Amino acid sequence: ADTRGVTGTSVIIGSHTDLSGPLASWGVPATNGARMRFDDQNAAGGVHGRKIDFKVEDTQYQVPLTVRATNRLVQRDNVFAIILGAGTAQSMASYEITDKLGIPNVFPLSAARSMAYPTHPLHVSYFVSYQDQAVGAIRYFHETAGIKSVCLQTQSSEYGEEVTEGVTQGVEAHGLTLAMVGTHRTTETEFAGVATAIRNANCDLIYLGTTGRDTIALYTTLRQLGVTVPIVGNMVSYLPVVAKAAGGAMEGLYVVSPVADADWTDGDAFRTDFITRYRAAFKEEPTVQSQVGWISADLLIKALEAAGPELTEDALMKAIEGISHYTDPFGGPDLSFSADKRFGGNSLTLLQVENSAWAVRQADLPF
Amino acid sequence: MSTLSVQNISVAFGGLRALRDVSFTVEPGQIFAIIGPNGAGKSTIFNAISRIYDVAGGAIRFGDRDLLTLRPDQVVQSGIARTFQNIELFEKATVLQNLLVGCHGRMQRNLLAEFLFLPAVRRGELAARRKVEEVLDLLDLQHLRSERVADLPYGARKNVELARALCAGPKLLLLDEPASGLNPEETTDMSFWLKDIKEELGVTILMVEHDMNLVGRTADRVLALANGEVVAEGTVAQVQADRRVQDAYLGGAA
Amino acid sequence: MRTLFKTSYGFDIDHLVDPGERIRVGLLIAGALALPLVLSGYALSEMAMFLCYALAGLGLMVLTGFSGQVSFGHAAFLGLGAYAQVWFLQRGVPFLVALVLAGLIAGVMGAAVGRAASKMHGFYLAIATLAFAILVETVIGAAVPLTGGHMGVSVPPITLFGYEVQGGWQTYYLYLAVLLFFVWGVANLKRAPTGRAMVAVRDSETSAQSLGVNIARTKITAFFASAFITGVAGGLMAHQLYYLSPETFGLGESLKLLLMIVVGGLGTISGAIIGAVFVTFLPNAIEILRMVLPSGIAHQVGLEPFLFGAIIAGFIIFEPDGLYGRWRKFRLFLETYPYYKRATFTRQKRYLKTGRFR
Amino acid sequence: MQFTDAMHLLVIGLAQGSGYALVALGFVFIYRATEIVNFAHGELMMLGAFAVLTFAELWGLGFWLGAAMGILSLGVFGYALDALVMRRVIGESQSSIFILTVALGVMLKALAGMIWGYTPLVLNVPFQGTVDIGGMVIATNRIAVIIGTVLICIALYLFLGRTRLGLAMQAASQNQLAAYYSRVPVKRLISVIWAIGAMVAATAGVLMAPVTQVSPEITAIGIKALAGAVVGGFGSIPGALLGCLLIGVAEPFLDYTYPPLQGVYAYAIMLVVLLVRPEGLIPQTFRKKV
Amino acid sequence: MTDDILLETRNLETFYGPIMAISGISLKVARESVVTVLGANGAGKTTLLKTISGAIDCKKGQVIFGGAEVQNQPPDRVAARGIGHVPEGREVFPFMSVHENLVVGAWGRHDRDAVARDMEQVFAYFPDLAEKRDQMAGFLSGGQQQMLAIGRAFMGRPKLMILDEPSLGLSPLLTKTIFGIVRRINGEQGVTILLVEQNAHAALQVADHGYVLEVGRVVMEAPGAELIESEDIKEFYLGKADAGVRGERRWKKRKTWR
Ligand SMILES: Nc1ncnc2c1ncn2[C@@H]1O[C@H](COP(=O)(O)OP(=O)(O)OP(=O)(O)O)[C@@H](O)[C@H]1O
Ligand SMILES: Nc1ncnc2c1ncn2[C@@H]1O[C@H](COP(=O)(O)OP(=O)(O)OP(=O)(O)O)[C@@H](O)[C@H]1O
Ligand SMILES: [Mg+2]
Ligand SMILES: [Mg+2]
Repeated sequence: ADTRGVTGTSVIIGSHTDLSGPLASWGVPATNGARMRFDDQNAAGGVHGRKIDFKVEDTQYQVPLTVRATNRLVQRDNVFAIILGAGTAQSMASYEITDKLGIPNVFPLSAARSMAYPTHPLHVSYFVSYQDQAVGAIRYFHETAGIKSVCLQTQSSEYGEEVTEGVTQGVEAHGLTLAMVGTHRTTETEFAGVATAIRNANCDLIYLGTTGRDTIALYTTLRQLGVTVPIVGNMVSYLPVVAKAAGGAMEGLYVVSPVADADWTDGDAFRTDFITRYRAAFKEEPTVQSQVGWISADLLIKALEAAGPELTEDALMKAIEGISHYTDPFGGPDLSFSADKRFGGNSLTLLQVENSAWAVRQADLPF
Repeated sequence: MSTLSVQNISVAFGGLRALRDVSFTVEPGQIFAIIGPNGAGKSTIFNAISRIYDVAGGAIRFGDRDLLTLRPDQVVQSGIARTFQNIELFEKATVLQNLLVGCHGRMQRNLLAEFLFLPAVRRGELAARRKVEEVLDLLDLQHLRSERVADLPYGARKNVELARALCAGPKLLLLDEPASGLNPEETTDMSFWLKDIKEELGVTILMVEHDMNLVGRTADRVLALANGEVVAEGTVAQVQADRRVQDAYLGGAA
Repeated sequence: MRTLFKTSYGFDIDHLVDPGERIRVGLLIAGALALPLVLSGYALSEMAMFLCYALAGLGLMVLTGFSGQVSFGHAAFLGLGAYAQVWFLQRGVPFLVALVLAGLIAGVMGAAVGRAASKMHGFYLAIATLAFAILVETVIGAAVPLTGGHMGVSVPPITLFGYEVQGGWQTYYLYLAVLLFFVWGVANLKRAPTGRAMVAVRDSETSAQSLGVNIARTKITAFFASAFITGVAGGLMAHQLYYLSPETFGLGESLKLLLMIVVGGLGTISGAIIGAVFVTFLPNAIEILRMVLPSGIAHQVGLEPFLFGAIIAGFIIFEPDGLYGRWRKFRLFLETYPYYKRATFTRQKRYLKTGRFR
Repeated sequence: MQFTDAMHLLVIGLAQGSGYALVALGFVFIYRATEIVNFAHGELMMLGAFAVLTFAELWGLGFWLGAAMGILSLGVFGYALDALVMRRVIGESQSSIFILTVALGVMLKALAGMIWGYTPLVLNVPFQGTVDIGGMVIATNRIAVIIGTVLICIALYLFLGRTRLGLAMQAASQNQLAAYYSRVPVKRLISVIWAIGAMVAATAGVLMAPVTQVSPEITAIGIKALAGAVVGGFGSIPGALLGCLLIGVAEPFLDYTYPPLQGVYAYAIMLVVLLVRPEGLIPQTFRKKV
Repeated sequence: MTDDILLETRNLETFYGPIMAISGISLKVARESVVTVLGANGAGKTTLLKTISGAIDCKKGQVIFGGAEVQNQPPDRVAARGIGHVPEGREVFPFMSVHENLVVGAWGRHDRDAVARDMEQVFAYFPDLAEKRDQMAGFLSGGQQQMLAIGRAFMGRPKLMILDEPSLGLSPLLTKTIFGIVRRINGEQGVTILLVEQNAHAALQVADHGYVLEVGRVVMEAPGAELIESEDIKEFYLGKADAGVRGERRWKKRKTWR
């Protein structure tokens, strides 16, 4: 076939991701996980006899660098598809290039709605969008705890705006009030002022559109101020360090996430093998982000297999749309795609910090 | 022709009163010298005239203009150019470029025209260049035209600074110690130039100078200053004969 | 070595009087025109980005290189230009008109900053521009109806006289033309009174003032011209970014612009362009370096910014006059060969004096 | 807002301001002695925090020994940085040197990322926990920052103004040639200054670690510290303290009053101050006497 | 007698980039003597002095001070050997007080009492400075800064004092004072003096020996008294002579040593 990036013996897959910027704690493990999956597949003979050639470009989370990286992948490396593109604005810019050329650009490392909505034949996301994460969380706490009002603090970024949208949606759906909205620059470390404002707003639930460091700072400050209502973050705060931080002061923080860290200790053969090989290859512990990378690669491989030996972009996208109730070996929630279901996740997981670690409170949370 | 009249000006720095009620008048066509011990306030007078220092009281008029109402960059428009005691040239630029900046006050400026370099801008440049060459000829600096100022020895810089001030086409020239750092031969040259500038260009000169030789040769009138106050004023001979001037400044027999 | 006899003052005023230089610049332009014949689509898109950076650098050069006002926030003008361009295009304003308007909007903002900053000096000014850039970023993020906020906006394609300009060589030639026009203009400015006034303000404010240079006005003019050019660069760059979001024009981008002109050589037009070459193609060079490095190091995360920093640091340590300075030395070597004396550029020891006077 | 809230925000603001000030002090100290604006100072702070973390946690030396060794090693690093790099560019244009420090910052940040990774790490400090002051619960680590800053500030101020070494440092920054002629060993002195500056930065990194965590991204504090120092009048130690405290204290109150703009206030305050006083609160530049 | 030579330069050559500023200068300064160097603008006097004190590097030749070669050493090391340099053009520490300037001048000295005494001595020489003891040096008048630069070098108690145009911008009275001081520290404290001065008349009066520099070379050297009598010196360097010889004549006589 004369499909771009596909030969009889290889298929080129690209990724533009953040390996050294602010989102590196997502980009690096995800890339590692995906690389592991591809290497395994290649060792097993590839897909339909084609080895997967995985090209990764560092964008440092900057749009101009992403554009250049995408151009390199598309024009020089001649990739067949792009996966795990990091960042919302970054992926949006990358879409502008790949869409024109009909290149699939799938499973970005962002749960923004714009990643797969409005529906576009070349975009799918494996997560549940930030909006739906917020909607799901609010519904849960409304139903279980009968909350009446919500406070929201987000970063001033596109991520923050998405979260705000979702929270607004959730609040309206259940007739609640949004008592206060605050935003901060991503580099902020001190939250006493807003925390006081939040406390004085007396809401029943505090939702955080934060990432890692600011989650820790804001959460500890709120608790120090004597705030006792539930505080919920979303998938971006779902990091081991957030649970471990501040000598136990993170106890009680909730997050909703479309993915959940595997139970590494239950002796499952796959997971034990994964963790040992991962440690050996990358000199660090696997995280949920490594799983995301692995699963994205796995989904892609499944789709490549299903697309058949005559590989075209169209066939790949059709094959992805055909995936239904995919379950991953890490024990995460199942995924389905279709012509109009562009976000794969079917449910969320609610987790909470307990003894400086994440504990699942409720799996298969609907949204 | 305009007269510079300084009336009762005072300048203070915090508690220090650098000038106290200083008055004098420089008639057109004169070479007027200010002498006085170090720290007497001579440079301060210059700085007050060129509006770098604010005066605490008094008036400075040049012709019919009240200088105290002007901004420092407007002073040159009224016909006053100056040099500095410690030499303030544009070090990284060539002599030619320095002198062209000297012409700045008289050139037309229009950003768009300059960006497109319309013919009018070219004409302006050529005119400025001719002026610069005239001054270079007058002060015998042609050979330094494309030297970088930073590479010049002290004495040459002094002359370049004088040239730059002349490029502004002033009616009154303020010279702060024009002969310091010059050897006697060069000082003699300087005295000729000062006379040429006065006689041929018709420029009035107000200068601060410690070299009594130069003052004696050139100055029409001399003002002696000490501790911010006028001690004596008159011809060179009159001032030199003043006891207080001799004690405080010349050191006994001059 | 050739000797050039000057026979009129025009020789000191005109551009490119030296035949050798004429040939060099001619060759350079001819080479630039011929590039699309040999380059691939990817390389041409890199070139278009390079032209945008060169133009932005040229803008900053007017401010920092000529008039000595360091700006840490120039990416704000890039962003203003880019957003303005998109806004006008979305409303059907023709491309070239939109570009000029984008420049004007950036320029007017620049003049306002210049007005506010006319009393500030050196580092204070630099930090104030940084704050300004952060505020601009915030405003762009907040002005959702105008700018799409943090979600960003996608950029319409370029249409010139009803004809859609394709990526690749068409965009490349368009951008090249714009850059050459501004290079010519800035070169003009430099030989005219306003340009000289800027340089004078840079070297000694007191002295410039005593020669009739209005400091505030000169600074405002410099800011205006600089922001205008950078705004136009932003307008062009928008089309290369495809998608605008406020974070794109943050501190990192501002520092990159500054870095570009310093590495290129402050105070010269060539410096802006050489600096842009350096900054745009350094990642490619690092890529090549990666191939020869042992794989353990080559796949090290963060290697790219590290090498980026290291190469720039190396350049400043060994070539503080910038790449343009290096080129001048090389040219002199060629011209005077075999009489070239190393001593020509060996420096005497130098000593710092305080910069706290103005 | 209740009175206790206000008091609480005030204390937090003071602590945060002190944190900025501690970083700013390092800037100012290096600037005062060399007139170099070290844009990599936030990176030195980060390196200091990482160094202490390495010694204290990864090597298991415990906090106090780890802190001492970490801070000292930053001193050595600062000295070497000057002796090997900064010394070579003495006399170059200010902007070149500035860009050099930017480049160094980029390198240091990338290096830290390579060594310690990008996920924030936790440094356990002994001043964990809270104290109750009249019904107001304050984290002990905040108080530690305030005390640390006050002590270092006084020490540096006295050092610069009152000791002969301090005078010599100032002399070296104002006129190197004349300092050389006066026998001042300028080069060595400047290296010592870098060592001290880096140690102050490392101290700041350690004291701020409970608030910021330790990751390559904490360098961003450097920019606010810079803003604080500029507000105070760049180059003045009391000015840096004043400016940073002003920003530190104003921030939480403004955040409280209008939460949607958190993180922008510091810069807005700085712009306002500079518009009114273009040289900061305690001006450090002067019109040249001519 | 070489023992009596405190400072000697041999064939010194110094370049600024491609420009050779001094080309093969050899001179000797005997212990406890006053030596003056005369020369027109740009002759290379300042360059010579800077090369001696290590502020700039020479390409060829030696600087021998107190028996040791010191050329191309860092200036602080050279100074520590006992050279005090009063640079051209008032290089003070502008944001430090007069007092602090003098304290830095005494860097490296540990005899506190003597330093205090020397400080009083400086203030006695220059009462103007005493008045401004706590004022920032950058705002002193030009002449006051010059006094401060001289005083600061004096505070270092050097063996050899190098003065580059010390009378620049000083009033006639102070110029006299300066030369008086030069003579005194030379006579009373045995400090050797190397003096560059435009005011050749005054310089030659105190000098034991003089050198004349032209475009980077020594064109004449002789004991001070002899130089005063030289026709060329009279014509070109002595203000006194020119009233008689040159007068109102604008053309210049050719120097006979060319
Ligand atoms: N900007 C300033 N701030 C504080 N004091 C100043 C300032 N400018 C001048 N002075 C003081 O004012 C007095 C007069 O200084 P000025 O420079 O006018 O002296 P001068 O007569 O020119 O002396 P010289 O012949 O030495 O140059 C001096 O005592 C000086 O210290
Ligand atoms: N930094 C420099 N770069 C290049 N050339 C220089 C530099 N400094 C001095 N020169 C050149 O070296 C020569 C000697 O200069 P120097 O300053 O030593 O003269 P000088 O005898 O001290 O003169 P003056 O009496 O004016 O002080 C001059 O021709 C000058 O042009
Ligand atoms: Mg004076
Ligand atoms: Mg000299």
